[in-house]
Amino acid sequence: MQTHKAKRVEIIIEAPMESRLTAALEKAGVTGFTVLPVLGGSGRSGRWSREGQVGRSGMVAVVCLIRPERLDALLEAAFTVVERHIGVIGVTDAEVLRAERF
Amino acid sequence: MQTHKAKRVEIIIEAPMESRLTAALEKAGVTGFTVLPVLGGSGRSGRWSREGQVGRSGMVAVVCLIRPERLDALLEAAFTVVERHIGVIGVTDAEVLRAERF
Amino acid sequence: MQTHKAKRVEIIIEAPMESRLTAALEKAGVTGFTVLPVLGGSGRSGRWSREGQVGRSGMVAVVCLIRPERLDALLEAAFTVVERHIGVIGVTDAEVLRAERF
Amino acid sequence: MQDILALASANLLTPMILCFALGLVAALARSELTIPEAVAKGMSIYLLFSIGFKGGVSVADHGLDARLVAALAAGVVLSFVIPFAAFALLKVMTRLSATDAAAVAAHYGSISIVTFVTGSSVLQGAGLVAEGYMVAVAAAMEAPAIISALYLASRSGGQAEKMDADLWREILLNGSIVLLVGSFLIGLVTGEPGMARIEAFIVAPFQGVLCLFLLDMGLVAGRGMRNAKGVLTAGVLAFGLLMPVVGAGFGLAAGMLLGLSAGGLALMMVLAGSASYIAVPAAMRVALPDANPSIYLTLSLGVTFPFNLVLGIPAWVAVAQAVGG
Amino acid sequence: MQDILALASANLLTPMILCFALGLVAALARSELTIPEAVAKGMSIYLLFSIGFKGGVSVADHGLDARLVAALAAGVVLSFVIPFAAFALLKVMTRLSATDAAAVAAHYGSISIVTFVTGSSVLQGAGLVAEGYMVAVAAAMEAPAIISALYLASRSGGQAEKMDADLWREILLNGSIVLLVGSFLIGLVTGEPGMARIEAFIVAPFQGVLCLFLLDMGLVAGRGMRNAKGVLTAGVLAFGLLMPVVGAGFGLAAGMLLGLSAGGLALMMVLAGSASYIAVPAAMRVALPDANPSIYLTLSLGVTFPFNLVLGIPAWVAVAQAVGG
Amino acid sequence: MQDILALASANLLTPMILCFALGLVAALARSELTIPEAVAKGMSIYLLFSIGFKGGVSVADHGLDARLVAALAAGVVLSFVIPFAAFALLKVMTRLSATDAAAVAAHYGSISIVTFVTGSSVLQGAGLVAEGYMVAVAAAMEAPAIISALYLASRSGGQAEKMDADLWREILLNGSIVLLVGSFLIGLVTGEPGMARIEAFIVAPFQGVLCLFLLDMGLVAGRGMRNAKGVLTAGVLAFGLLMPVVGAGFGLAAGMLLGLSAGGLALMMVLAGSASYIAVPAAMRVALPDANPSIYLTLSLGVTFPFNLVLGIPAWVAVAQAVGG
Ligand SMILES: Nc1ncnc2c1ncn2[C@@H]1O[C@H](COP(=O)(O)O)[C@@H](O)[C@H]1O
Ligand SMILES: Nc1ncnc2c1ncn2[C@@H]1O[C@H](COP(=O)(O)O)[C@@H](O)[C@H]1O
Ligand SMILES: Nc1ncnc2c1ncn2[C@@H]1O[C@H](COP(=O)(O)O)[C@@H](O)[C@H]1O
Ligand code: NA
Ligand code: NA
Ligand code: NA
Repeated sequence: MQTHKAKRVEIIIEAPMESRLTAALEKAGVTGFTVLPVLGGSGRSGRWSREGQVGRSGMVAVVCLIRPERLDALLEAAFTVVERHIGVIGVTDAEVLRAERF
Repeated sequence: MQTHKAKRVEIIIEAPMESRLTAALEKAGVTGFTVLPVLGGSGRSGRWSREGQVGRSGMVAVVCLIRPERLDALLEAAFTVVERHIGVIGVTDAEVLRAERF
Repeated sequence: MQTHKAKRVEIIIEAPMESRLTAALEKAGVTGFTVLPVLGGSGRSGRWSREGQVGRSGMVAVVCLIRPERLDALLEAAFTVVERHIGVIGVTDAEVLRAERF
Repeated sequence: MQDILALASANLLTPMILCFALGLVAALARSELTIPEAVAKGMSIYLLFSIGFKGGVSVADHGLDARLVAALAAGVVLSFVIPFAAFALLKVMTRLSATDAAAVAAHYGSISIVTFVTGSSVLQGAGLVAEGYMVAVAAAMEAPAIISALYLASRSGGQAEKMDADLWREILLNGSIVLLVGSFLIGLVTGEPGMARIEAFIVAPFQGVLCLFLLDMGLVAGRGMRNAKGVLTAGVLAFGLLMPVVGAGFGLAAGMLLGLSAGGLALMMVLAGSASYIAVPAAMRVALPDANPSIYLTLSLGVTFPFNLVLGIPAWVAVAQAVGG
Repeated sequence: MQDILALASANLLTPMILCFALGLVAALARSELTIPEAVAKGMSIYLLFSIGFKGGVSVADHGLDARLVAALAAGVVLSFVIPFAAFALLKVMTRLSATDAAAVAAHYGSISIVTFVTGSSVLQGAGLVAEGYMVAVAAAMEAPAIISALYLASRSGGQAEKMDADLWREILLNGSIVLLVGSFLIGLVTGEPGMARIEAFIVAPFQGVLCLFLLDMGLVAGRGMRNAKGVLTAGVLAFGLLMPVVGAGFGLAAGMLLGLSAGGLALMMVLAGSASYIAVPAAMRVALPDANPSIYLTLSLGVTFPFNLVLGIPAWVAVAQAVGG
Repeated sequence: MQDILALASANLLTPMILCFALGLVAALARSELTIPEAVAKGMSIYLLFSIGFKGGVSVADHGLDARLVAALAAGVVLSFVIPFAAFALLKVMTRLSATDAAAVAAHYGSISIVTFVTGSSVLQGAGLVAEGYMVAVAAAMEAPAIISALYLASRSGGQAEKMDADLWREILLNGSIVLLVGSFLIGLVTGEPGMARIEAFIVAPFQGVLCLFLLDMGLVAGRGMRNAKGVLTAGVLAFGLLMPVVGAGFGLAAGMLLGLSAGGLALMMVLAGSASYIAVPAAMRVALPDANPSIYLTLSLGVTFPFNLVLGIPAWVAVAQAVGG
């Protein structure tokens, strides 16, 4: 089938920052994203798991498929939010069907 | 380690369509897939989150690793199911261990 | 923005093996990973879903972003754990911001 | 009229309605208060199980009423017929596309089980007893409306997916139908001795659980309202307030034909006047994917559900008392 | 015999058994009814806590029985020994590989705590009182069978992973052992005054929660049956029906040697005759990954659990009443 | 003193404290026992709703006390002031950075609602009755401390994010404030008749639910301790044990000025002496991201919470009884 080049960006971020991140993405013109739950992880700030938490906490993963030419705008927007917070941003080459959606 | 070329397909689809999608995948000869929960997202049909729902609803992400030569069959099968529904399909180049499994 | 080459490794594994896998990753010098929940899936050992289980069971997905030169060490470590168990390992090329973190 | 107002204000100041209001206000103010999905689903399972079981025990106690079958049939007919009335009203009052109108119509032909549960609890507060088999009638009214709606959509050129066996199974064996009918039968078989064993669990805490559940319903309805800006034109809104009255009218007629008690009459009005927001939306996503879910969810959950909770139920109870046995 | 049948039919028509049946039927009919995982786990924590606490309070009331230690030792021995009997039977009755047979054997040496909980509740209905420390015996019987099974597997050339410290900790400190033993000790320490504080929570709603939990067990068992087509040969099925009787026989012998009361005797049979489906499967995935989980899960959850629920428990109770004190 | 010890040991052997201890031990021994997040959140919603509602009903019963407003104001002032004391102590006792010290100070100015709930339940056991509006005071004390902490951090050159409208809304409308205040108002409006409807749900099972909830708190605190090796220097640890006493002292002074009853006095000490671990940590992650969460979580959840549960609460109750009405 006909596919189109795109980028897949995956941002892992603290749950209390989720709404700030998605607001920044929307402002940067990102047309779509999906939020996935995260059970736990490990990084420079150590190991954590959802079981070691009370209240609203932990992290989420935000996945965006976007046109390659929009990548930079997205990364700028995302980076401003995550800059001082723990978390990671990874980018992969991807292909999508129905390019008109992105 | 020895790795083999593969494709990673990620399909985000409404939960009530999940069983139809996986049935179509199985019919198209897809030998394996994994279903991940989704907390929320945004797209052409607006923002939604699991918290704004009653009953069985929301979306799921279905991830398949397959041999490159089977990609087209998979995309045809998946597309027939998602065509008229909201959701996205993204494809990435990948590599897998143990090619005999795919 | 400035990005750096990395590898994204995704390991889908039985939940009772999770702590063994992450211990092996840490031993192999992997500096970060994220664990995502899995709802169900299908593979050589058949179809399963979280709903068909009692007790702690099912599978999880472990995602690691690492420098390309560390991939082999990671795969060796992961493979030792998953070898005799059901599950899959997929690797994708990726790019990350803030290379000093990986 | 005065009676209705007195009952409405008595009803308004119950913990249940106030919990719903709390949830609504919290969501509109964008509080992060949430009830975990699993807990909300657990509470709904509890409420369905409890109401079904109590219905079954009550039928076991009073003997099988000859009207049970007639009431079931009436419920099925109401569920088939009401969507046509809703569709006609929508065509007159709104500019919704045929597909959207058909999808909305399906919701109003089907029922809201939480409205039914709340209605039962208001009845109890008013000292009325309804026929135990009304829970079976509720189950029978869930699905038929879907067929009418798909017929309406395809007649108007809408693209309904063909109803495959899977979809039928999903609709007819959806969780709430199975749980209601199943627990009704269990109550019927085990009767009072069964009730004695589990009464402390399913009777005493019932109203308290309903409070927390309505808190969650308020949160969900409020979030829906927030996300649905622009969806609700004045016409659509007016439909959401008028249609429950029309539906309750159908229910009243059917209930009087059946010769139900005042309690049963009130519940029949509650059922016919309520709109689904669980079973039908899921079915519509599969069968009428082009219909806009924001419209039908906002209408049924954000307009009709609160209307019924606050004004509808006390009104129907008052009417039933005035008219019925 | 007549007594057994009378008790079985009385038992069959309790809300508990009917809830299990409802779940089974719903799953086999592929209804989408589900109980969220978190809610099911929450209910199991409630049931374990409640039964452990009540056991502890009962020991606190009646004073520490000298037979407690003997009963614990007997439980450990049974759990070690029964897998050998199960393995021998499997070799005779089925064509399972040594690894699969060893994994199945581990399940039957260990216990099903839900079967135990249901058994306690049936005892209570029959007016029997068991020794409070039977919950400690239940905890003691969870793990030893795993060791026997790994021995059997490696003796037959199967590839058992070596038992590392982590695995030992996981098995011995698994959730249900910790919760049972912990709440037993809490009950023992706080006694009647502690009970007075939390009785309304852990006693009154117990049977109702058990109903909903068994509904979920029925759903899970039914889904397991559906996914396991082809796994169950006639021989394997026969084993799943025979082995609980054999196990209960071991339990009866041990209980009589210990001089337990009729209630304690019945519970000892229930424990020995039941098969694990939580702790042991997880341990087997780690320690015997080559064993096919469909076989042991289907057998223990889809065959032996329903058998015990419907026929086993009432039979063991009747036998215990005939034989015991 | 003897009274305090007697009360402490009576308190120590309640099912509640023992459940907390069980969770702590299980987590430290790395048992895989866990309570699903959704269930724990469900229980906390239940506890908050119940305590808020009971407070409201009690105010409805006794009439609006003129001291309500004064008590609210006192709570707000305490929450503003205590962080300054905490910050000064931290500077003297530890080597934490200004940012870390400010973040910790915020937690101690705010409150732990579970400590408050447990305190209420201990009061009840001791036959004391507190002013119903203390739950409103609890809600009022959640947020002000955050402002003081951000002021402290920025004064010391720390990089506090600017407090945008979103953050304000998140803090002031966080789940527990909304639920406490909301259910308090619902209790106030519906009074005894409302209570009669839902008493079986919110009163009888309360202590039992609290037990299971504290089991989870023990598990979480224990896991936090395990992950926090190296974070706790002797100075930091000493602060975590001293600060609740200092805070309770502030509470005692405020309560005596207000002329609260002995019960109210005890609760004021409990509030002022407790440290937040839900609302404040989330706010700190947003507003002071450079502060190390391990420090403030370990202190508040792993040191001060258990201290208050085991020693603090009984001590404050004894002091309040000695000093108060
Ligand atoms: N290399 C990585 N690969 C995948 N996830 C990571 C990685 N590094 C960090 N994370 C995730 O981001 C969280 C915070 O990371 P950090 O800021 O390094 O403490 C971790 O708990 C992980 O969930
Ligand atoms: N560009 C995208 N990247 C990632 N997920 C997307 C994207 N677009 C849509 N989605 C997901 O698909 C759902 C439906 O999208 P849509 O059909 O555009 O409304 C959204 O709620 C998202 O969860
Ligand atoms: N090709 C695949 N793509 C994605 N996930 C897979 C694939 N194969 C297996 N899996 C996942 O791994 C689990 C075990 O696979 P298996 O060992 O093949 O039975 C499945 O239940 C899936 O969740
Ligand atoms: Na209706
Ligand atoms: Na056994
Ligand atoms: Na404080």
